[in-house]
Amino acid sequence: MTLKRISVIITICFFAIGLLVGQANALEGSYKVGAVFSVTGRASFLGDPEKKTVEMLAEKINATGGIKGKKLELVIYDDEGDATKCNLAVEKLITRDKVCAVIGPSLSGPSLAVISVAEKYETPLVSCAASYKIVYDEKTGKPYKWVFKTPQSDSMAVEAIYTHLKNRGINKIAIMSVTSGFGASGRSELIRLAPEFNMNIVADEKYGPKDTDMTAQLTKIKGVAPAAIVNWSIGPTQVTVTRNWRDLGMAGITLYQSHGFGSRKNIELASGAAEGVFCPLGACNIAELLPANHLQKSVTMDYMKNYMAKHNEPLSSFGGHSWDALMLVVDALKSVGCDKAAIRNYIENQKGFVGQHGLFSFSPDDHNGLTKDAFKMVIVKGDDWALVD
Amino acid sequence: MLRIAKLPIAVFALFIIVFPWIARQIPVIEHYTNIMVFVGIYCLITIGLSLLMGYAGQISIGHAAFFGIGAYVSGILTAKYGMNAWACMVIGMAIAAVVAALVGAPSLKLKGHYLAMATIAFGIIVFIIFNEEIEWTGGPDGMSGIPGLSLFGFEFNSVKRYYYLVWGFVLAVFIFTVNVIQSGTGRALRAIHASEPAASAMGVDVFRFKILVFVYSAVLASLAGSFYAHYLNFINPSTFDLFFSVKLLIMIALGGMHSIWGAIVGTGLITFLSNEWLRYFEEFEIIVYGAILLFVTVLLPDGLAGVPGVVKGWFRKQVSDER
Amino acid sequence: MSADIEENVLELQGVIVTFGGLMALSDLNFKVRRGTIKAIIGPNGAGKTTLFNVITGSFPPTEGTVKFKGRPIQHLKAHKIAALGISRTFQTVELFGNMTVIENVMLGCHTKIRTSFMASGFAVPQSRRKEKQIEESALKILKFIGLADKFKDSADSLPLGEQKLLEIGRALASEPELICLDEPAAGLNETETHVASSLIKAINAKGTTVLLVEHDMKVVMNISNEILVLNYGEKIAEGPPEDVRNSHRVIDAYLGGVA
Amino acid sequence: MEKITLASQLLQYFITGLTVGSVYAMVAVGFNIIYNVTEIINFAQGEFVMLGGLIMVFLHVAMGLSLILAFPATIVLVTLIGILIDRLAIRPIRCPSVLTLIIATIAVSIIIKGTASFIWGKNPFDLPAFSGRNPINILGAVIQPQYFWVIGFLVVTAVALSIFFDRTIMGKAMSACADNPNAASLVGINVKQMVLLSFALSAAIGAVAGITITPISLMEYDRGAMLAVKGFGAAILGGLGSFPGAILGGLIMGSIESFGAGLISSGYKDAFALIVLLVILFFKPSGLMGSVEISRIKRF
Repeated sequence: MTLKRISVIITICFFAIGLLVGQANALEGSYKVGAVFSVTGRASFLGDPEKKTVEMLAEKINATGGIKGKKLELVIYDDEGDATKCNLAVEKLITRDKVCAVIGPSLSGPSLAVISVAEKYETPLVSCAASYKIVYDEKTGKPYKWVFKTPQSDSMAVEAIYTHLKNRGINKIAIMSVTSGFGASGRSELIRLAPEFNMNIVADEKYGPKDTDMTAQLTKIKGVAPAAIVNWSIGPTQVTVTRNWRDLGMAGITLYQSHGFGSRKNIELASGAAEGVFCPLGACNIAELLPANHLQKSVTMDYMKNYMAKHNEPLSSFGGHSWDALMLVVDALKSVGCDKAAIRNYIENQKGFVGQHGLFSFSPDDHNGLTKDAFKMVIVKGDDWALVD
Repeated sequence: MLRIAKLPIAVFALFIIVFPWIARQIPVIEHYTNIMVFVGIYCLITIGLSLLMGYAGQISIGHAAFFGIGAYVSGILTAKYGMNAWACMVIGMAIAAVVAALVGAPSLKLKGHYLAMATIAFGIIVFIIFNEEIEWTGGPDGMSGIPGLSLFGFEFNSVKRYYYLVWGFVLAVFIFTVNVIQSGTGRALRAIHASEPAASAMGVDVFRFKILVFVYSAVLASLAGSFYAHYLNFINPSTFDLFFSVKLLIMIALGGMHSIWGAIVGTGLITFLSNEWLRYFEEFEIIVYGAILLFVTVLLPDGLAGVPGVVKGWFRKQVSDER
Repeated sequence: MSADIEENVLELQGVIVTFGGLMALSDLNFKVRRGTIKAIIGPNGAGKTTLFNVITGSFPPTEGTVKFKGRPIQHLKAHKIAALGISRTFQTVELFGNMTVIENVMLGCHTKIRTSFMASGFAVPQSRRKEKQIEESALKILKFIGLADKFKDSADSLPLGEQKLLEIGRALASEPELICLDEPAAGLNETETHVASSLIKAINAKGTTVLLVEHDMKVVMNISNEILVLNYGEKIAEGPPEDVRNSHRVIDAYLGGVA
Repeated sequence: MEKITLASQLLQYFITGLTVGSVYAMVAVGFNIIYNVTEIINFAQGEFVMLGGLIMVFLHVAMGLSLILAFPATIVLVTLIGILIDRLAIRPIRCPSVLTLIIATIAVSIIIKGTASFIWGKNPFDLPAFSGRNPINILGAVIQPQYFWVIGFLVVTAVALSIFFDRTIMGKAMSACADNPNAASLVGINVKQMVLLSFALSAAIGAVAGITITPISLMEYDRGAMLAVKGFGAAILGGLGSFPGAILGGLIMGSIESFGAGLISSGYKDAFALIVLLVILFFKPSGLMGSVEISRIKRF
């Protein structure tokens, strides 16, 4: 009976605590920036490095005097990759935490789910997700007014891969993709752009994000004997694909991975199987390989060193997207302060901003600001990347 | 008698009506109104599920599929074909009803774990269809551009307006369901739960009632799905995955299987816990969530709806102690 | 022929039930006359409950026909048979423990008065009237079985004797022409047994035909007009109590079982 | 590069299906052990697989323990976790309904997943294959040596379990509990101890599955749930409570996925397996090898 009694009291307390905790404790004289990442859940491989990156950046900014003397205060929420949660989080950031701008979310789905919120409350939102739909309103044919994004669109990665294939004289290809937003978006771009590059897709295979083996799909591809395979996935499945591809003795069919492969961790996990795999990567993944006079050399080297020193894990490309998003906002705050409309205008007119994934030049018609030059083709050699020209 | 008194319903309705006003007075909880919209949407599903699971005793771990059917029918027909949103809502409910009848007819002959697995399988299959039929559903990336709701020129375009719209429906559905429970139908359902052979020997067409209540709960889930789609203006398949079905199950079990009130309390608690109150635990959120769940199941097997009974129990005990 | 139908409420012809090769009932033929109390007795495992299950439609017989008022019913589902006018109780009490005493009886009225799902949901006046009507007739039955003062209690909370009575009351609620009672006196003490047997007589007196499975010979001999004896699924005797009492085969079956 | 023949392709699908199916089968066997004694479907079963993989990685790769030592050590650790679950989550529930118990196991799986993500982070981990990664070519189909380990361990598990249940007192006591717990406790069997043992055993089998599959597919903190669902499907397909059924169910599910992906549509491969499951249930409501009688006795 007593146990039951305690439990009842505790349950009631939960309701009470829920009402009281988390007082909005706005620091006087600080700039508040909201962030929503998929820190846990199915897309934690995105949200985790993104969160670590922005926290690291905020720490550094505040340690070196803040933004024009004011502190940068980050309010980070976790959407767990869920559209509903993301919608609630962004609404809360804007209405309760009263942030100047929002960065994130990590995934395309949740990003699309909060466009209407950003537009409704007229708050700038810099998404860290790739889909072009985030910055393209099908009704008007122009970007949404308040929404930007930093990652390269999948079409740029596809163009980079197709260009490379074309230069090698390959046009008979097979594609593979994971059945998540990332894979599906890449797949649709691969199919959409194929005619433009004269690519003949002879097999179109899929697998689930938690699948343990892709031998069946690869065997089918082996049966139609294409000259190259383009695989579009993130997480452990891309490593499994690489290993299965090697095991099945398919090294004669060149394997192209998407930019999702952009972490040395993947080469390590493939334990030798990734040798000779091509993939398009943004500058921040290959900082050491960049020539010394490259515009992004110093920012990317800086980021890489700091991140690896602090977290003792290889850099992934995703942290770079949140780096770009936060620094774009910080840059705007420096110039115009916490004025939502001014921040929006500032970012829209930003030209030649040196980021982790490229040089950003926005315009009223382009809220992504990158071109396909943002990707460099690399090949796996030993346990590292090597630039391909 | 199982009479749900009118007073609690009136108090509940009053609470719902004044909630946005209270929330606005306290800045810390101002955004709670927004969360309450989702609580309302989920309540539509859990009220129906409570009738199915708590009263008729038929488990379903596949209702996310019906939620999704409502959302996608509304989404596709309004965004792609520009049809009237309210008409689409009804079409969605009709489709959900047909699917529920087709799936329920063979499935509801199964018992216990077998029924659970059959509903899980159905839910996953529908989820895969949402993912794969990209031309219709937009695939894993989802579909955006779903318009908001409006009625005779009145637009439900603010949180508060949508709140009242959704909760108006919740109250209506709640009262309807309570009426059903208090009628012969409710008795028949509880009889099926207690003993199928006895119920059928008393002339209850067990199979018909099971399907009836399965269809009813599916229709409500579909309605909820339509509201969800029009509120978020966006849907993607991951909202309708197996884990959402499990979450619905948790809401009902936590609130208390044998009471419609339990469904509402459980839905509110889980929605607030997972969207708001546990945020402060950050990395540990999921562990705390699991711990609370385990804690409640271990100590309150009847769920939160059992709490008043427990409280009454103390008083009785105290009285008898004093004697 | 028509007189026969009038005369016999229930008629079984060549009923065979097998469970995976095991013969539970073999070629059973018997009739139940209108307005009588017929008892079925036999040692454990004789197939009495199986017989009840076949009559009330829990499962169909492997072969043979069951006729109720001249109409074959062996292919019908249990709830259809209930609607035709056969009602039953269970050997192990199968009350709806999650409901109150009166609700149990009210459920019994299910075949008589129904409201549609929609009508009850919208609480249309007609459905409320029906509900009132059901409540009244349920209370009448509770008075008849002597449980009126406990109508609000949970069915689970009753002592076994009253649970058995309540089960009979629930079976009566559908106003059946034939009521099948499966060991109504099992587990009851002497007083309770007495109450139960007077109740059965009273039911019969109102014109309801009673089919009864019972182990308590005193009850059986006391109240039944006719007795059917089963052993290993076979009919070994049938007739008025005094005839059966003196049948050698019956004595053998019972004593043989003991010895 | 030469083209692969259809026959070789089919063989490849079959072997892949068997391997993936073996893992499902092991999870399904784990479900059955607990179900038979307690009527609970332990939805934390998939977490045992995940823990098996990750603890093995920790002991073998991070701590540098040899395979021979790390393997049993991992099994012992996961078994201990299984025992803890019974003691901390299942036994304290008073007058449990089946649904309460199911929710409790879901809660446990959430806690384990959260703790694992805290300990190991969210990245996947690799384990060296037991006997190298040089694929073997059989009639044009290419097979990783690890596949044989997976299938082999399923066979070992099956044989060990049948010896345990048929030949040992403890095993027979457990089977008795499964048939009728009341009667079992009347003849002096400690039912609580048997419940504990069932959790320990199925945790151990889950660990074996996790250890053997990790070299093929890597392992990360949230892999458990999907494996649990597939394993549950396999157990239901074979008939709850039947060990041969569980193994058959697992292998069928794995094969359908593999053949479905190879021959029809890889996007719908999971749906094929589930549709077959549904069709079988509709015609045989107690699964392929499940007994109607047993499913009547069980409460749920």
